[in-house]
Amino acid sequence: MKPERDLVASALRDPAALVSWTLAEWDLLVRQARRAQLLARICWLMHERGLLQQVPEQPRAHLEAARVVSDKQDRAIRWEVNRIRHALTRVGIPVILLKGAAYVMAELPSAHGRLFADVDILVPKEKLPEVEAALMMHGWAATLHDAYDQRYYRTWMHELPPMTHVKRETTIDVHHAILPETARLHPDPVKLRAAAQPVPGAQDLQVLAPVDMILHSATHLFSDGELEHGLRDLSDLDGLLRHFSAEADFWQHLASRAQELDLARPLYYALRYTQRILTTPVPDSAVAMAGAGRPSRLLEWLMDALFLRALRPDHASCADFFTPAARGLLYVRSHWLRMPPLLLVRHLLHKALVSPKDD
Amino acid sequence: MNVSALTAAELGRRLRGCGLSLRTGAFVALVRSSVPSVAEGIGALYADFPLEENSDFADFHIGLEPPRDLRRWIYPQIVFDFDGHAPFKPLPFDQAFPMFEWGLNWCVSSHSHQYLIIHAAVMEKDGFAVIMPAPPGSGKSTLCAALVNRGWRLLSDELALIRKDDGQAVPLPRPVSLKNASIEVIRNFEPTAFINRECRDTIKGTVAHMKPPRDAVLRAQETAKPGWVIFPRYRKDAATVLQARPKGGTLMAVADNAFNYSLLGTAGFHMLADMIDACDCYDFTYSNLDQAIEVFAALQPPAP
Amino acid sequence: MLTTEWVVDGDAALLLRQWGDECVVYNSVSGDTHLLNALGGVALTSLLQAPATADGLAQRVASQLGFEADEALLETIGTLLGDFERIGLIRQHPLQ
Amino acid sequence: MQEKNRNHEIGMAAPGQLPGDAPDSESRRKFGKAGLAVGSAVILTVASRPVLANYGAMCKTPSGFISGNVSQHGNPPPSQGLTPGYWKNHYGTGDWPSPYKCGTLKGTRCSNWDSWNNDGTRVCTDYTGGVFRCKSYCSSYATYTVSSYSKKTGYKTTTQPYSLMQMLWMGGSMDQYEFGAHMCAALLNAQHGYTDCLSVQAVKDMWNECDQKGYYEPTAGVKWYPQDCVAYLKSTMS
Repeated sequence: MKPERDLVASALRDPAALVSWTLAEWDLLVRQARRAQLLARICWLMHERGLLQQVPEQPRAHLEAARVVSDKQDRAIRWEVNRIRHALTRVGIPVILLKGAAYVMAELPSAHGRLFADVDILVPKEKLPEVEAALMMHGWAATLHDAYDQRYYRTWMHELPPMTHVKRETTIDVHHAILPETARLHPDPVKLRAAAQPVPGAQDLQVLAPVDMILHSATHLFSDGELEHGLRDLSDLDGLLRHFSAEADFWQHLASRAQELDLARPLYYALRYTQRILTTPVPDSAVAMAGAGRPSRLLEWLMDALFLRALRPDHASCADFFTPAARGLLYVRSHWLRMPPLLLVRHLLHKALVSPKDD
Repeated sequence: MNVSALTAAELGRRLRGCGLSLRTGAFVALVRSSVPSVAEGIGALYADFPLEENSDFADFHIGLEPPRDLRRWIYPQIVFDFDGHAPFKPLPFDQAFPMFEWGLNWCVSSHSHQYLIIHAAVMEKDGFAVIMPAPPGSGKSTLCAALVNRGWRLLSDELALIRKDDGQAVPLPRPVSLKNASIEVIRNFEPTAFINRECRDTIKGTVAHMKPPRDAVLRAQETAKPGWVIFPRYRKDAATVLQARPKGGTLMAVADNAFNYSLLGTAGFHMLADMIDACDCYDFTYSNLDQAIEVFAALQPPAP
Repeated sequence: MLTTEWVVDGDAALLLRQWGDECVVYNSVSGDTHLLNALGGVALTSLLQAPATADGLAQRVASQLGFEADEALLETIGTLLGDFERIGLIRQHPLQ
Repeated sequence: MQEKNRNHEIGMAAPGQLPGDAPDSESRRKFGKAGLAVGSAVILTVASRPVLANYGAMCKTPSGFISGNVSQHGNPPPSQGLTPGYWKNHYGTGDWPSPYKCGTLKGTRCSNWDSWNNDGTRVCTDYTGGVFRCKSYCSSYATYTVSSYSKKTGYKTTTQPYSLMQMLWMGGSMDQYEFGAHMCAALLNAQHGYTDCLSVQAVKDMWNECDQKGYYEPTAGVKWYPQDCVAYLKSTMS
């Protein structure tokens, strides 16, 4: 392996040290962080520590420009959530926000300098038709016109086909579970919904309970096949763990909830890789408690080889000879985890033969 | 050291090797390319531009190379590479130089939100800048090319950069892009101006670039205070008319022609409104360049 | 019967600039910028000062501009309030 | 109220120019009553540009980005249809997308549905070229009766099929919730390709289901009555 060149992880681990970085290091950091969608977060970390003005002028301009985009996205998310609540008033269920939108509305540190692609919400499965109709009524429309894709989503996935707003061009993913029905793991969405907590000042708006939020983030990251922004997601996890671990019995609660929701394995990975890559302060006792999710030695060795590569910024300077293979294997793995073998073969064949990507 | 200090061979070697650190206004672009037309274009049009020697930081890492696929043997193409990723579809190989220009504009307009960026030509005289936003086909670049050959200093023919803290227009002098008939118009209007080889059949038709006046390049760090917002419109045989336009409507039109007005939020609104407030705003219809020059020469700085 | 009062939406932080008869308003919540005509400018400034029913607003606007609050003005104000609500500048708030 | 106003900031070009102040004679002149009725108070809107959807997503051509339509940043325009008001006032050659025909005016002005001959595309599928099923709930959109009197035959009534254009102009109690007008506009939008999310077949399905059951089922178990359909169709129109 080449020497460690993931400057973004170094920057996230120790932002204060950035003030003594050379311009050449900044040059590479800005490029890697832009690719990893973490430029704005680094800006925030420096700002928070009162160190932004000590960053040399040229890289500082890029940090601040990225911050402009993430600030705008923060406002746009709030407006989008406002519109979603408005659209779903008549359905009469609380809207549970997931991932980025939840971090923003719950004012969590993981929202700082974060970039978004869409808004994700969780609703009861039996309410899906009503929710979909209500969203259609307010300007959201299905974007997948391919009948196979539509059927694939509706039959096998844990969410509706993505819907895009015709005027604002924003996308919403409506989930009824956090993993597909066909997946190897089966976290019960009823338990997640039951433990959800209201956002201060908005009765009809909820976010997952802290431990569930962490488990969802971990599940998403470690069963996903496309990890271009994996480091960003790992940094979210780092932020959540640091923020919530101040609560009493947090680690105990996290480990037992993981068992209860059938998510011990993703939790194990989350603790392992946040610790390894971002030096997140996870006590040994917590690692021991999450030990139930530990894979075999061989599998752990393999996962280290894959994730420690794929969780770097997707930039040439962070790649070694095995990086493309690692990303490719994780892509295949994500499908493997998501559906039974026969369905997987059928799906991949269809994707390869019938609907080649349009680019 | 300027680009002109390099021999053609040395320029080509740098572009093929570790890259050419080119400074344009507030930005440094590190350009790599093995394509001869890119080296030729940079050598001819960027001759007066400074090179950033010994600089470890570049704002934009740019490459222009043919894609590595089988098509290159049948239908050669060119890809604009932005630090390892291709933001655009490939173009035909002989459009490499225009693609460099367009790509560099994209780099600035989508990453430099320390400025309010308006799609407009900007020229300066006596410390005041005229900002000419306009949709394509309005004759903005032609008028800009003519004015900068008649005493106005070129700040940019495409991107007005308005600085956040003081509302000053920041120069980004670069070659002026000319299209179709306007190439010939400017050749006739100012025979001493250097205009490079024409590139036909691009999406915008035939395009060529005019070398920016040396003075504009040397004074690239000198900002100017926005004094006028003028919407030009070329109309065949039209009389030369400069007509005041209402400020509210002007704000809306400039906002619509800005790249990042919406991104900047309240700051963007304040910047734009302050700028409009301080400027005299006009619609300008013309067909005759000499008359246009006279009208612009007679512009008075706005009342404070 | 007019039973609702119109208020400028408390969430919508509005920035206004006025040049003569023109009024430009920026809604920092939606991020949209609107150019209002003279009547729109007068009506919005008036609503910023205090909420009003459609009737009341017509009265205020008419007295400011120095003409009668007749049927035609009331109708125009009604449309204007609908437009303002649609773009998220104001909202209805039931009168006690 | 003071509290609420804190968020709002008012800037002005110069004191005395604020429209809220007593107007000078010039602006009063401009304010003539005639001026009041013209157009919307919101003259123009520059909408916030999408930043969530594919920020940094790549546009197709660099020149399209830099010199093309800056407003769209190279993305395809969002699909938005036109309103019934547009379609009923645009009846020139080529205004309506083929195969739909708007038909001809009886006179030179149109003020209501009866200003039109019914020689355009028919509403009801019972007639050649007709579009929508009008057997049950929507039967009132199928035909109207014309009475004529002559000395020879006395009073005589004939049944005439409505055209799409006549339906657009119905309004009032003839077209409750403007259901017919909006369905027609949606049909023309879809045929013109203005609405990606709504195909011609989807528009016909919506109408035909309403005709059969009195409501449309967009998703399992959800019922959209005609007024709901109208609300939905409005969201597809700009």
